[in-house]
Formats: sequence, structure tokens, C-alpha cells
Amino acid sequence: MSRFFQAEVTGNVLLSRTHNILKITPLQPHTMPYPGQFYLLRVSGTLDPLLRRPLSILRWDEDGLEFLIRLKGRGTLLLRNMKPGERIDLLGPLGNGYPEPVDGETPILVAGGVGIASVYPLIERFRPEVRLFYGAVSAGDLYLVDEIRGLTRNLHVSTDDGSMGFRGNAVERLTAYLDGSSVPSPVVYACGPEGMTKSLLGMLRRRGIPGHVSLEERMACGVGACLGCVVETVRGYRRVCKEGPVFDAREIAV
Amino acid sequence: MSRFFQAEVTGNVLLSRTHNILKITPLQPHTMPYPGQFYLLRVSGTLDPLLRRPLSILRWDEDGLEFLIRLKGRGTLLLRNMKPGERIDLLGPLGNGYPEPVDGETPILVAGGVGIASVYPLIERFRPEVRLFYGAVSAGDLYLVDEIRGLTRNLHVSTDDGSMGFRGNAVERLTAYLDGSSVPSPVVYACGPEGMTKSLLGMLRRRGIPGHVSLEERMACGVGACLGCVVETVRGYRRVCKEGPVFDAREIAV
Amino acid sequence: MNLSVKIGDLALKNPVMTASGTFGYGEEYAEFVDLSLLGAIVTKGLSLKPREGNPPPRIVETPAGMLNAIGLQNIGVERFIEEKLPFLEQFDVPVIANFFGDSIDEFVGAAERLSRADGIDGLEMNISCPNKQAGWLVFGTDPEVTFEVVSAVRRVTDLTLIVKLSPNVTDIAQMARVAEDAGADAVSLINTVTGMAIDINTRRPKLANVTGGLSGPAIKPIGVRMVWEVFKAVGIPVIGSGGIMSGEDAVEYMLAGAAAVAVGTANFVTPTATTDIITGIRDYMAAHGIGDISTIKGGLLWEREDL
Amino acid sequence: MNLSVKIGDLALKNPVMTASGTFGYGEEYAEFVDLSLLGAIVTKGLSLKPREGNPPPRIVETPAGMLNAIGLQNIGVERFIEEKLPFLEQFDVPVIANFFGDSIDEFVGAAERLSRADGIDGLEMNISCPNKQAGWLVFGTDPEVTFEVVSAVRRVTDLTLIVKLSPNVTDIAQMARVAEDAGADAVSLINTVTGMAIDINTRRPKLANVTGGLSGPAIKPIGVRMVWEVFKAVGIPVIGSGGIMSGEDAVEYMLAGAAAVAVGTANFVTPTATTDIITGIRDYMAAHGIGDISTIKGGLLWEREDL
Ligand SMILES: Cc1cc2nc3c(=O)[nH]c(=O)nc-3n(C[C@H](O)[C@H](O)[C@H](O)COP(=O)(O)OP(=O)(O)OC[C@H]3O[C@@H](n4cnc5c(N)ncnc54)[C@H](O)[C@@H]3O)c2cc1C
Ligand SMILES: Cc1cc2nc3c(=O)[nH]c(=O)nc-3n(C[C@H](O)[C@H](O)[C@H](O)COP(=O)(O)OP(=O)(O)OC[C@H]3O[C@@H](n4cnc5c(N)ncnc54)[C@H](O)[C@@H]3O)c2cc1C
Ligand SMILES: Cc1cc2nc3c(=O)[nH]c(=O)nc-3n(C[C@H](O)[C@H](O)[C@H](O)COP(=O)(O)O)c2cc1C
Ligand SMILES: Cc1cc2nc3c(=O)[nH]c(=O)nc-3n(C[C@H](O)[C@H](O)[C@H](O)COP(=O)(O)O)c2cc1C
Ligand code: FES
Ligand code: FES
Repeated sequence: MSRFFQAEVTGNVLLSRTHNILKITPLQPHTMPYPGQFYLLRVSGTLDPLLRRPLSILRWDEDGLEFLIRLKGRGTLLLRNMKPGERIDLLGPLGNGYPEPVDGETPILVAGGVGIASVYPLIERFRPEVRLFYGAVSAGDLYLVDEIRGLTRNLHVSTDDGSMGFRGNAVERLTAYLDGSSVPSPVVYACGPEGMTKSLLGMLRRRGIPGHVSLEERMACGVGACLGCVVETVRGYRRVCKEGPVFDAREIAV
Repeated sequence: MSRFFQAEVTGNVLLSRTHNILKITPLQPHTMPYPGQFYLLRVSGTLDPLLRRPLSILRWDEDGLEFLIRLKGRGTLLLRNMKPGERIDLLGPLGNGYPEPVDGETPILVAGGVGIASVYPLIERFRPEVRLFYGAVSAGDLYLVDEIRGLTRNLHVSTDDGSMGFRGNAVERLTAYLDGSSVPSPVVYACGPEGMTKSLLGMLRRRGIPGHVSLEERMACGVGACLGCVVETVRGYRRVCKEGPVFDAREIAV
Repeated sequence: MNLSVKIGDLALKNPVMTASGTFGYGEEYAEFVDLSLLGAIVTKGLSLKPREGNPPPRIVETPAGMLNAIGLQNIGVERFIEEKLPFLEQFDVPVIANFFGDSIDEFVGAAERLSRADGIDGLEMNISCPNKQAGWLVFGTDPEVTFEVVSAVRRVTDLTLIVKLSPNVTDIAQMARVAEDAGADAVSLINTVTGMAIDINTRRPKLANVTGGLSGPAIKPIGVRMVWEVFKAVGIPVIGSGGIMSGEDAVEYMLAGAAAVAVGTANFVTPTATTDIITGIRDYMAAHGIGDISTIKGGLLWEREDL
Repeated sequence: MNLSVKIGDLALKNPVMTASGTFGYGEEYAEFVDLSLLGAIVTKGLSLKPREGNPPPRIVETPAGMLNAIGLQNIGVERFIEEKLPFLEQFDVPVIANFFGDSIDEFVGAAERLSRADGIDGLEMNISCPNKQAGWLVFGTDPEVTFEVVSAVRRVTDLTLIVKLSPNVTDIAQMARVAEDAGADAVSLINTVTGMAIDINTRRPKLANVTGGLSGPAIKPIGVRMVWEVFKAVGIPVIGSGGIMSGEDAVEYMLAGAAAVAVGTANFVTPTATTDIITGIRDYMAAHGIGDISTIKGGLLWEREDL
């Protein structure tokens, strides 16, 4: 078993002008991931772009791994343009992943935008009744909705422009939900853009609700060696690639 | 008409493990080349490799351009791996090309290895009876032989290992030929590796035969601006991309 | 949208100039670029007498960059004025003559001759060249010699005088201050970073000259840093260069403090690089509602006190 | 085939070491690389007291390279010796502790403590760090300060002492000679080149620290040139680094004069880079019939007299 392996691209589904799902099949023995972990993908064989790109694991089985990719810059563009048959090398699974809920806790999932990639495996893990609050800018920016509906009936969609579901963001939707219903010992699992994470942390803190939040930071090594990917926590700087990407909501400095 | 244009790859024939013929179709109005000119091809959209690669024009018509490419390093590997449908941009035709023979001169063509790419358009120009001395390391390194036989019956093949035609190089073969037959006012048109060019120049000088020799040098701009591609001539440094790539044999410093 | 900028007495339509040595004498690129659209044309480096330059190979590709050791080949100021300048005068574009010498006298001689010619709007002196008197030392790495040579040239020219700084120094801000004190109207940076490459099969240097100057995107982070350091240190305008490939790169240099930029290696990659970059700057201005390009100069937001 | 080399009193199985700060404390890569196969492991830079380092973002990708501004975060010499060294002692590999201080006293204190620990085979002092007394100045850019700090450390340690030089200087050969005169057993270069990058949309620096160190293939030509300059100037061994990604790159550095090489940024791109490079060096030796790797040191063929 190895965390550094060659793979072949076996599928690349363009979901929209900005998102694709890349499927790869490892060509070597490799370690299986668990929810919330990520991989570093080499995006080109040349020296530019040089660094690997971090991507959360979306789905996996014996045959392969899948990643949901949002077009951001040069690296994600190269990943979007990959064709079946091409070779790629991966480093991972990396990081800590989401911890199991402790006895009696009710998991609530929160995803903003492409953060759904990180949270998705938890829907499978906690199905069939897990609550998921999934927000995006607009209806067109929500992906995998049909698949998610097949996994849970407890999906709460929100969009900033109100084009689908609740008008507002996922945290506002969750707040309204928590006000309106009583969830026994809720524990939140979340991944989303910085703004969403910040408002979520504030809300959790005010209500004393525990949570596990996946963070992003620029990475070089992915294995804890370069100290490049730190975030500030109440215990000082912690590496997203090693102590994270999932952090206890109470630990994150605000 | 422009010498800087976008094109689409319309074919890429892998001739062997080391050679391919890349066919492209310009997507914009472009200037037609003449024999001995070359193009600078951008080999990747990223910043590495950065510089364009010079390639002689092999064949052209209304529909497109063809290049014969020998695998050398990273750039030619990228060109080898190009697939139909991909976009590429080209700068050219560049350089001076081969001059016409003057009245009464009998052209004799000499090509070593991938130098055939540069000389090939002259076979078409001077057919059907033009003499061509074409040498390579081994039979497997001779390309386009069938096409050439369709253009001239006066092909003299040589290989270093004797696996096809004369054993030895094209210059030795030509020397033997000149000794054995009388060509009226011969003028040589040649392109090949440095060693071949050197021995050819020596032979021409000794016999007082005029010649036009295509040279290679590393290039950046291709338009005479950077002064990067100079070779030493009897008149000082001259730019291969501008005053060349074809030089009068008497001008080249030895 | 106002893209015009001033460098000394020189008014440029826009901040995009060509970098010396990468645009020939202008005519080589006239087929690809309408020269009248450029901020300024900076010529290949000129010396009092013509120069042969170094033997080949003179260039080698490196990761995201290239090394060159042209050896300052040029046709000399006299022939430039006679043969090349008339072509440039057809265009509505300021001509900046880049020049050098390997002694102070040669610098002064070239500057005098260029200043007497009609049609030259500014001078850029390249002090990243070896100093004959001092052997291996380069003019632009010694503050005292820099002061001396810049002052000497200043005395003989009224044209806008730009001093092009070498990045191969410990303290580029100091060199810029020296140039300013000696009377420069602007500084231009960075010139190439000295580098080298070896062919491991032949064991020979890839450049006949052994070492050469590194340019292209690889050096952009070094150029941006040095422009920022110099911007904080001097009052005269800074012309930024080093790896500018796009409008975004040009804007990055301007935010670091550049009043104008020079485009070099990019011309080799894309012959229309200069005008593409002007378009890119316009796009950025439109997207960010910027009416006047000079307002972004040195617009970097930062706050760490200890810097 | 003999790949072993000597650096001072240290015998290395092969010339491939890890570059400080890119291989953590060794354990981070132990899953990918059999540490016993390496020439040496150089640790992340250590200081007498633990350091928090800079706020994020700390890294940014650049063309064929990256900038980092980690800010020398480390757990301090004490915790290193207690918590990290025992792990490394399981492997048959020399451990070189990279260390620094922001005063001469801190340098000396760290060197003393590290020299007393069992299992440390050599010291590499990083003088590319800011000098508290001199404000913004970096130790390694001033020859006098360099002499002083290296001499002070030399007095307190018998371990092989390597001085890691900053490339951000006018004359690297001079800095190397100063280190040699002050008692260094070897010099190591290049450390990162200072650079910077700006986000043009937010106008903020891409690194919280504003400037950072450029590493990776982009700087290889600079590193090779500096190693060659230093090789010609000193008698002690030179350890080469800067953009080494392959066996070929390592050989290039050795032909320029490096007795050994350090692999940095390449580890991030390929976690097995170090051992891949050892294999690459072997392949080169086999292809060229080289029996002993030390015979290629400084084997560059060149003849221009004026260099
Ligand atoms: C643990 C983790 C998991 C992630 N999972 C996903 C996912 O499943 N799907 C997805 O689309 N994106 C994910 N991201 C974000 C993704 O890594 C970035 O969008 C991507 O690296 C951008 O690369 P680029 O070359 O396209 O963009 P550029 O902006 O050109 O990248 C420049 C540099 O910045 C880095 N960078 C840029 N944005 C980010 C970011 N948000 N986080 C970290 N580094 C960044 C790049 O890796 C690269 O080194 C994840 C990030 C982290 C840290
Ligand atoms: C006018 C001219 C016409 C040419 N025509 C052809 C042709 O029709 N078919 C063909 O296969 N090759 C031709 N070549 C050679 C071809 O340009 C090189 O083989 C190619 O540039 C190698 O690039 P690379 O990245 O594969 O090799 P690398 O060795 O990795 O290239 C590194 C750098 O060196 C340059 N370089 C390497 N070899 C040469 C060379 N021989 N001449 C010039 N630059 C070189 C590259 O362009 C690049 O900048 C021609 C060269 C010139 C100058
Ligand atoms: C081939 C070449 C020739 C150059 N010649 C000169 C020169 O004659 N005078 C000069 O001041 N700078 C010269 N330079 C330096 C450039 O003007 C510019 O400062 C440097 O290349 C960095 O910019 P770039 O990365 O955009 O190329 C030359 C650069 C190159 C690549
Ligand atoms: C993330 C990172 C951290 C580094 N930390 C240190 C350090 O603590 N001490 C040191 O002497 N050099 C440090 N360096 C410099 C490297 O050891 C090396 O000299 C430099 O990166 C050039 O080599 P490379 O291009 O192979 O990375 C660091 C480099 C990087 C990229
Ligand atoms: S990416 Fe290197 S420590 Fe996290
Ligand atoms: S390649 Fe630039 S002058 Fe010939």
C-alpha cells in the first residue's frame, strides 16, 4: 500500500463551464481514503505549473477515485482538460479527515460551493437520514443534487440569488432550521468558502454547538514537511495538510 | 497575410519511435513559404518550455503545412504528442530559403538525417531528374524514401552501417559520384548534421563547387531581433534566422 | 481611460516599452506590431564603436526562462543613427537609445553622440556591463563607479536619462539611490540575473561565454521585489522589467511601484506581446474601474511594520 | 561504482542530501523514501528557542518555482533533540542539523547545544536570516558579520561545520572565502533568492510577509553559476542546491564544482525525488563509464581566458 501512486484517467465529466468530475484508476496498490481526506495531484509533466494541487476525495471504490473540480486557475484548467488514457500521479490520501460523531451526537452537514466534494462522503456514511445544508451562488452552481437526493431526503438547498431553495447562504438556512426544530446534540461537519466558514464558526460558538470544519490553505508538500500550509488555531499555527484539513471548530482562531 | 497565425493540428503520423510528421491547417490568412524556409512553433501553452522550436517546412499546399520532426528533447516530444484538433501557433515562414540555380547550373541535393525536411521541397521544385544524395545512420532512419522515389529516379541512398544503399555518408557518396561522372556546372543544396556539413564544405572548397548550405543554431526570436542565432561567416557573425538558414558555402567560416 | 505616463520629460502614451536587446532596432517587429501603439521603443544596447559580440551558442532555454550571452553585439551609435533611426522616425513613438561602454569615456562618448542626433527622445544607460579598467567587475555593482559614470553622462546630455540597474547586487535600493543622486531621471530594472548551464554529456558550458543573463518568467518574482525596494527608496520613476508576459504581470509591477514597464523575453514567445499587454492593462483598468493608470503606481496594500 | 563523497570529516554514501526546510525533520518523508539510502539528512532550520514563524499565506507558486516565507518556524533545538532525533537514529544516515539565530549569541547557543547531542553528525548554519542587531540586514550579506558569526560558532563546535550562503549578494565568492577563512569545513549554496508576488485583484502581497524566498527550477541557472564561482574561489567542499529536480541536474551542479547536492523543492513535486536523483546519478555514471562520482567534481570544460 502506498500513498504515492500512478493512475490512469478513466473519465472526465464536464458538468458545467466551471466544474468537472475527474475519475482515475490507480495503477499501483494504494491506500483507501476516508471522508474529508484529500490528495495532491500533479497537473502537468512539465516544470510549470510546478506544485501539486490539493483536491478532496469525492467518491471512491475498488476501481478508482473521483474528484469534483472547480475551475480556478491554471492547475484546475489542466485537470479539466485531461483525457481518458492520460497518466497522472497522486499523493494521498492526506490529512486527518472527519472524526466519527461521539455517542448520541446528531451529525449535520454544511457545504458551500465546491465544499460539497469534501462533505459528500459523509452523506454516504451517515445516510439515509442525514441533514445536509448545501448552498451556492445560484442554482447552476449546485452539483450532484440528484445523487444527493438519492442518499438523503433531508437536503436543504440555499442559493444567494434565491434561484433554488432558500434565498441566502447555507449558514443562514441552518440557523433558521436550528431555531425552528430541535436536533438532539447536534454536531456540524462543514466545508465551504472562507466567508461561510467564518459565519458558521461564529454561529456555532454563540450556540455552543460543536463542529468539525475543513479548511484550505496553499500547500507545497502535503505531508507536513514544508510548514507552508498553516492556519492559526488557539494552540498556535497548525498544518492544514497534517493536523487538518479538518479542525475542531473551537480550535480555529477568529 | 500574416507570418504569425493560429493553426489546428489536422494530422500527426508517427513514422517511428523517433520521427513524426505533423500536419497543421492555418486558421488565419498566412504567407506561403518557399523551399528552405522554416517556422517557429510554440510547443506548449505553459511557461515551460518557454521558447519556440524551429522546424523546416517539409510540404505545403492550400490546406496546410507539414513538418518532419525528429525527437530530440522536451519540445519535440510535445510536438510528437499533439493530437488532431489541438491548437498551435506558428511564426513564419522565416529566413531566406534556397536560391534558384543560376543559368546552366545543375542542382545536386544533399540531405543528412532529418535534414531531408529542409531539402525535400527542392526535390519537388527540380523534379523529375534531380540528383539527391540522402544519408542516415541506418536504413530505419531514412524517411519518405517512397515519396522521394516518386519524385526523382536519381536518388543515391547511403547509410553509415551499410544497411541500405552505399556504406558511408552522403558526402562520401557524392564525392564518389562526382569522381565517376561529369555533371555540368554542379551546384549543391544541402542540409544535414554539423559533421556532414563540415565535410561537405571542405569537399566543395577543394573542388571549387558552389553550394547553398542550411545551418542550425539555437533561436529565440526568429526575426533577427535577439542576435541569438549567429554563426561565424567570412563577413562576421550572421543570423541564421535572417541572413540564413541557407548560406553560400563560401561564406561559412571553417 | 488614461494610460499615459511620464518618465522625466518624456510623455508616453502608455506604460509599455520594449526591453533593450529583445526588440532589435524596432524594425524587426514592425510587421507584427504597430510601433506607434507602444509607450516607447528601447533599442538594442549601442556602443561608440560597433561590437562583434560573443561566439555562439549565445542562448539556452532554462525552466520558464532563458540565458543569453549575446555579448552586446551592435552596429555602433553612428550606423544606428544613419541606418536605423530614420525607419523609427516614421512612427509616432518615443525612441529611447540604450547604450553602454566599457570605460567612462566610452559611455560619455556614446551619450554625446546620441544626444546630438535628431529623433532620439531619451537615453537608457546599461551599467550591467564589464568595466575594462576594473577587469571582471561590472559597472553597476559598485556604488562609487556607478555614481561616477552616471554623473559623467549626466553632464553631457539633456535628454531624459534612465539608468538600467543590474540585479546582481546585495542592495538594489542603494544602487538606485546612487543613480538618482548622480542625476538620473529614472531607473530601469531588472536587467538579467547572471546564470549558467552545463551540457552534462559534453561537460561544456551551454553558452560559449560560459555565463549569461537569465530572463523570462522565472525571474519575475525577483524583479517585482526589487522594483518594490527601489520604489520605496527613490523619488524618480521606476521602469519595471523581468518576466512580464501579460497585462497582469505588467499591473503587478506597477502595483509594486513601476511607473512603466519593459517587455523583453515575451516578444520571443509572442511577437505581439507588447500590444497584447497594452490590451491586458486596459482590460484590468476596465474591470477595476480605474480611469488613470498612474493611480495604481505603488498601490500595493501592506502593513507589516517591520518591513 | 563509488558514489561516496566526503564533506569535512563526514563520509556520505552518496552526494544527495536533503535541503533544509524541505524535508521536515526526516520523518515526514520516511514513508516514501528509505532514509538510509540518502547521503545525509539536513533538518529544518533550528533555533535556540522555538519559533512561531510567519502568518499565512506562506507559499505561492511562481513560474517553474515557488516563494516561501515560512519565517523559520521550528520546535527549537531542545525539542528537536528530544522528540525528533531518536527517530532519525534508527537509520544509517548522517544527520546534519541546520540552525540559525538572530544574534551571534543565539547562533553560538544553538551550535553548542546541538554539538552536545548524540546522533548529530554535522552542523549547517543558515546565515540568510535577519540580524536583530542590524535591523533589516541579513547576516549573510555582510562579509564582516559573516566572519564574526562563523568564527564564533567554529570556536564552540568540533562537528563538521557547513555555512549556507545567501545568493542575494553581489559577490558570492567573497562570502564563501570569508566563511572558509572563519573556519567553515564546507559551504552550501544557494539558499533562496528574495522575491515577491502581488495579487492584482486585492492589491495585497501574495505572502503575508510580503517578500519570500524563491526556490525550484527557476533558480537553477543562478545556483549553478554561483557554485562554479565559489568552487573556483575556495578549497573547501561546496554543496550545491537550487532547482535540482533530476539526476541530470545534480550532475550539472557537480560538474560546476559541487562535491554534494541538496534537494529541496523537488521533494514537494515528487516525494521520492531524493532517491530518484540517486538512481539518475548512477545511470549517468553507467552511461559515461564513471567509476567514482568525485572524479566529475568541477569537471566543466571551458577555456575562455578572460573568465
Ligand atoms: C485540503 C483541500 C481540499 C480541496 N478540495 C478541493 C476540491 O475537492 N475541489 C476543488 O475544486 N478545489 C479544492 N480545493 C481548492 C483547490 O486546491 C484550488 O482551487 C486549486 O489548487 C487551484 O489551483 P489552480 O492552479 O487552478 O489556481 P491558481 O489560483 O492558479 O493556483 C495558484 C496556486 O495557489 C494554490 N491555491 C489556489 N487556490 C487555493 C485554495 N483554495 N486552496 C489551496 N491552494 C490554493 C494552488 O494550489 C497553486 O499552488 C481544495 C483545497 C484544499 C487545501
Ligand atoms: C532553421 C532550423 C530548421 C530546423 N528544421 C528541423 C526539422 O525540420 N525537423 C527537425 O526535427 N528538426 C529541425 N531543426 C532542429 C530542431 O529545431 C531541434 O531539434 C529542436 O528545437 C529541439 O527541441 P527540443 O526541445 O526537442 O530539444 P532540447 O534539446 O530540449 O531543446 C533545448 C533548446 O535548444 C534548442 N535546440 C536544440 N537543438 C537544436 C538544433 N539542432 N537547432 C536549433 N535549436 C536547437 C531548442 O529549440 C530549445 O530551445 C531545425 C533547426 C533549425 C535552426
Ligand atoms: C537576448 C537579450 C538581449 C539583451 N540585451 C540587452 C542590452 O543590450 N542592453 C540592456 O540594457 N539589456 C539587455 N537585455 C535585458 C533586457 O532588456 C531585460 O532587462 C531583461 O531581459 C529582463 O526582462 P525580460 O525577462 O522581460 O526579458 C537583453 C535581454 C535579452 C533576453
Ligand atoms: C519551504 C522551504 C523552507 C526552507 N527552509 C529553510 C531553512 O529553514 N533553512 C535553510 O537554510 N534553508 C531553507 N530553505 C532553503 C532550501 O534549503 C534550499 O536552499 C533552497 O530551497 C534552494 O533549493 P531548491 O530549489 O532545491 O528548493 C527552505 C526552502 C523552502 C522551499
Ligand atoms: S503543505 Fe507542507 S506542511 Fe502542509
Ligand atoms: S533567433 Fe533572434 S536573431 Fe535569430
